[in-house]
Amino acid sequence: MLQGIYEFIKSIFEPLGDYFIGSLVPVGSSFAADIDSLIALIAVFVGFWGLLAYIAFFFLIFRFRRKDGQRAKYVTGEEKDLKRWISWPHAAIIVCDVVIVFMAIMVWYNIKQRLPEADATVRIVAQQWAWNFIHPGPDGVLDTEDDIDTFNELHVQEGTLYHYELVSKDVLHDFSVPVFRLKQDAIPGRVMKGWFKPTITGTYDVQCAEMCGVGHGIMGARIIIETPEEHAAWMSQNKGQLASATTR
Amino acid sequence: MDVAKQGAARVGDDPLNGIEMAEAGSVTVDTHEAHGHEAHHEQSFWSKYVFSTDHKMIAMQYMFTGIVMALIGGYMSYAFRMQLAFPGQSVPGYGVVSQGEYNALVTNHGTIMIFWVAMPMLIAAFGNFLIPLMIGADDMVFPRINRLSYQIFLISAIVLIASFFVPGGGFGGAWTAYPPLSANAQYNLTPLGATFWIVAVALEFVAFLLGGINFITTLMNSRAPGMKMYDIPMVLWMIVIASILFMASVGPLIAGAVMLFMDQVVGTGFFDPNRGGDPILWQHLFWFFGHPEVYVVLLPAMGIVADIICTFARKKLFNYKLILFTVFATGIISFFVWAHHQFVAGIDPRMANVFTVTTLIISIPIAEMLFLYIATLYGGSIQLTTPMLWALAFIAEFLIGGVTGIFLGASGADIYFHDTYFVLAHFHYTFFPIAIIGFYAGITYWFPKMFGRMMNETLGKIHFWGTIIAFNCIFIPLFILGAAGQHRRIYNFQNFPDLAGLQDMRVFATGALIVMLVFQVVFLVNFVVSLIKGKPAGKNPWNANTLEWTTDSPPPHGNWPDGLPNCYRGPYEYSVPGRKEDYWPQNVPPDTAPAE
Amino acid sequence: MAEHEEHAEHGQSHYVRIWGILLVLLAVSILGPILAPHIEEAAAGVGAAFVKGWMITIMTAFGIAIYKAYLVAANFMHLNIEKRYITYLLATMLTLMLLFFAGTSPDIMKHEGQNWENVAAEAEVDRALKSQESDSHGGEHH
Amino acid sequence: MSTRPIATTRSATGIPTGKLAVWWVVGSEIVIFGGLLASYVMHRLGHPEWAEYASHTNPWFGGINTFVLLTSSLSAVLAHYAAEHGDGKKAAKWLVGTCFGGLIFICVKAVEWTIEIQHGYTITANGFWQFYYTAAGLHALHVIAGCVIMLIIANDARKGRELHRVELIGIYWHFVDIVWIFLFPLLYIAK
Repeated sequence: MLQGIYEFIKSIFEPLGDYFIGSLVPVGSSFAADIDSLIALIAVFVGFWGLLAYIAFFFLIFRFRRKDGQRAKYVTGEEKDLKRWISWPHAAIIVCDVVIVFMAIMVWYNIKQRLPEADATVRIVAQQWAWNFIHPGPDGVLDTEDDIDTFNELHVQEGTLYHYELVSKDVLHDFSVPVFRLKQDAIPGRVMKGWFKPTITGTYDVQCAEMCGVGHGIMGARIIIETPEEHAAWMSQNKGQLASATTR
Repeated sequence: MDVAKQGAARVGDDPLNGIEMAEAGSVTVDTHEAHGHEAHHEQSFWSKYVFSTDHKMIAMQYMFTGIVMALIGGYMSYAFRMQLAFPGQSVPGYGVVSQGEYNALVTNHGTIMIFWVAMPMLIAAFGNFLIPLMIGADDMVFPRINRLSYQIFLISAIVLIASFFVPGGGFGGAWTAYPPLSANAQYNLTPLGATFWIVAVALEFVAFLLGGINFITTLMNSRAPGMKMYDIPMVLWMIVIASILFMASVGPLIAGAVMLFMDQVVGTGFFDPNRGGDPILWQHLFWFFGHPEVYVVLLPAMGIVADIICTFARKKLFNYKLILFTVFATGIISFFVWAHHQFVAGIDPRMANVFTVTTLIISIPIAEMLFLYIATLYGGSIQLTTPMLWALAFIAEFLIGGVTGIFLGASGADIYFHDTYFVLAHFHYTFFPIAIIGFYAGITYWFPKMFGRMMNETLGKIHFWGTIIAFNCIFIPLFILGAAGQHRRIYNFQNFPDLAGLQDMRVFATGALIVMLVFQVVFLVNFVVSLIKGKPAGKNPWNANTLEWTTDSPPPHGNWPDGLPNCYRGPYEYSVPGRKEDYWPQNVPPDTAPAE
Repeated sequence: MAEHEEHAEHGQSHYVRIWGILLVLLAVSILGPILAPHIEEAAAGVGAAFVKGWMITIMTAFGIAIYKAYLVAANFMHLNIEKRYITYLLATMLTLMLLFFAGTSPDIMKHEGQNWENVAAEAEVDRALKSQESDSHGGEHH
Repeated sequence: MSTRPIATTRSATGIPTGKLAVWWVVGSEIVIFGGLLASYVMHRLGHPEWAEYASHTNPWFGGINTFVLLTSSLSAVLAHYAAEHGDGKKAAKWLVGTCFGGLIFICVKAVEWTIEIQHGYTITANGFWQFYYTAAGLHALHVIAGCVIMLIIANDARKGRELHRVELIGIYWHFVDIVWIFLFPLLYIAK
């Protein structure tokens, strides 16, 4: 049922989310629209309250500007009829907060807590200041002969659900793919797991979003999202070989 | 607090009992004379300006150090913004910004602006200046500890600046200093810079712990006779609550700083995963302090704004008690939200849900506080003087900072916004109102009291509009850049094909920054000119109620040479019906029945 | 202050008495882990097998530490006759540390959680336990 | 000290200013040690292998030091008792006694650490030992600082001046004692 409520609220804000964020960055993964809609929902809620506050603010400044011979009112703010101007918005804000919390947690759960069944797993190894991507190869399994190891180039297939295993060799890094709306820190000594499912094709940025030293500003990679045919072609070209050996 | 008991006690009456007599001793009686006597002495330059124990002089020292550090921080922002707008080109007045230098600049810009500008200017400068004056005391309770606090602070500032000139250059691991990058010279390539940085920060904490103890005890113990809990001006409440928050939250980070220092210097592995340590631990230690720290700097600015709004709207603060409770609530909840800075930084995803809820909860008292401030304007007689403009601008700008925070507190949206320019623009919309607008509001309001002369209103307004408009022009584009996925601390976005096209906006923001920095010259000119030739202010130029306006401007040593004032009513009794004047100073005895 | 006189009556002998109690407690806390195995055996003998050695150690170590701290705070620091809110202040600080522990331990104390695994720490635990085992097989050090 | 401000002599809370400040110092110290010890406990519970490392500490050294600190605390409280009754000379004597306790504590610590370091248990040996040295070292710094301040106060007290400060340093000293009361089982006993 929760999922139903979530889907309903999301569907209301989806076009707006697409307008706010989708117009700047392509919507590239199965959960990107969820995040965009959440952002739109928050924007509408806080925008409403912010606007209201601004209207009240500027109205009061204008209405009660200094006029000769007119004294200010003496009110303590503890009068019932005045206090309700505070307590009603207060209650309404709590309601808004509850909705935001609910939506935020649903999105969070879907992206970070849940780990849906994967079609393939990629290993992402971050180091100062580059990305190594280990693709599972045609057999879809990591740590086999046909793994494809690339450098600063991640090849994925549209419509395939990937798990990632994120590790770091030295310091903190952050695997950030704006088109996926995905971000996860890589922590030395830990394996961070997660998932994504590309829904468009093209070549986009992978960024490192955690300060990682002098070369942090050049630590970008490209993610290449291919159609199944293109992906198969790429795999057969590089099968079993460490592509990184040639590009490195 | 049983202040009521000693409500009517006069100065010199000893409210202490038993053993405590030993402390109060004979000093109470003759202090007046001692002060009067001293005021006539010519003090040497050193004892008057450098090694002074007078709270006003220490406040000035903090303030001017803060201004110098703000100029340094502003210069840094100029250098790295120019690099972003015109990558690789030589920046006039700096030179070519290399990658390492860029990192060091952004790191130290953040560190300086928070620890060496916001804290000394808002808490230490205004706290030192206002607390004794507003509670009707002659000084802080521990003048020498106060002096020590400033001296340690000064050393910490020098150490930080020195970190730029050691081999390897300044520390470039972001102001959050996440290990292993910050712990290991092999990774950060600034072995000495990183150590200087952590030492400077730790020293600064010690300075503010000493200062904080002083503020807290002074407000708790040394209020004028008759000043009850709800008679304390809001700004003092907020400064002291901020000090308490600081004191209660900074401990783990001091422990963390010791551990990080040991990692850097001794070679331990507290945060080194290869040797049984855990880098995530630092993040928790840091943010357990880091989030309350936001409120540590926010609250004093909120307090300054409260006092100014009341004075220039000639209104009583709207529901003083409720505001106070929202402050308490904010303070308490601020300890429960820290991990929202770490949503995607490797904490267990289940914990993120808890921290999302607490983060959204904290928005409620803050929103309520802002509503109450806006409600204070209702029925007022609003005079748009320069301090009032700054105070109102604080509310207007902080509102944006507040509402954009919701995006980041909601875990789902934070996956996308974490560490983008959206975050950056968000916290500049909070910290700029706090540190800069709050400071300008305070300084333009209390300048007459500090230096005995009025500031120039025309120059003040030019400065105000130039700063505010330019400020919005800097950061609104950055919100858009953040929404487009541009992440922080990158020295050249041309390296990222998807981001390279947004260069116009960066150039625009940089241009606005330069305009804003140039407008600060107006302030400095106004400051210096008013200092020399401003109109004499008199005791109470704004017709305000609080006790500091009842003494001379600037207050002499000992603040009230003719005897300390008593307090008879709350601080915001403006426009009381039936009185000729629309203000009613706290120290004026009631003309009819005795107060309360 | 009435309480104050009462405490003055206790006088020096009161402090010495508290000190005596503290020393006894100290002795117990040192002997605790030494005696723990024996107590465990004895308890098993009388049918109280749920009493384990580590329980005794924890109790004698931390239970007594808390009680000792209480004695010192109440009697030597005079918290018992101090204004109430000083106690609240100190209790608040302690509570904050519990809060810090509660918020942080899921990431630090545990080495595995939802979608993450601290492989370095696990490997370290493994390695160290193995080497300790082989050490103790190789010959007792102590 | 004739220039002590009137502010210092006021006491709206009913607690003398100096004492109130010391309580706040203690409060801030609680969170400093609390942060360090909380970090230690987290690691300790997550690393079963640390039990073996901890077994190389010598509880007798720790025990002797606990005894020394407890006794010095007694001496500090007796100094306070004397000061309360206006006997500055006696208070000074007890304070010097307390300092002597602190000195013994540091000496025992020095011997203990020397032995441990000779056995290869240095600060970089492993996780346990780094916490061991850092926590105990931070505590030892507090002991040293306390001793220095105490000597200054004892010197004043001897001349019958600033007697109220005897209680203040006493509170601080007891706090240092309490920290050790917790460090002792954490570092020496729990195995």
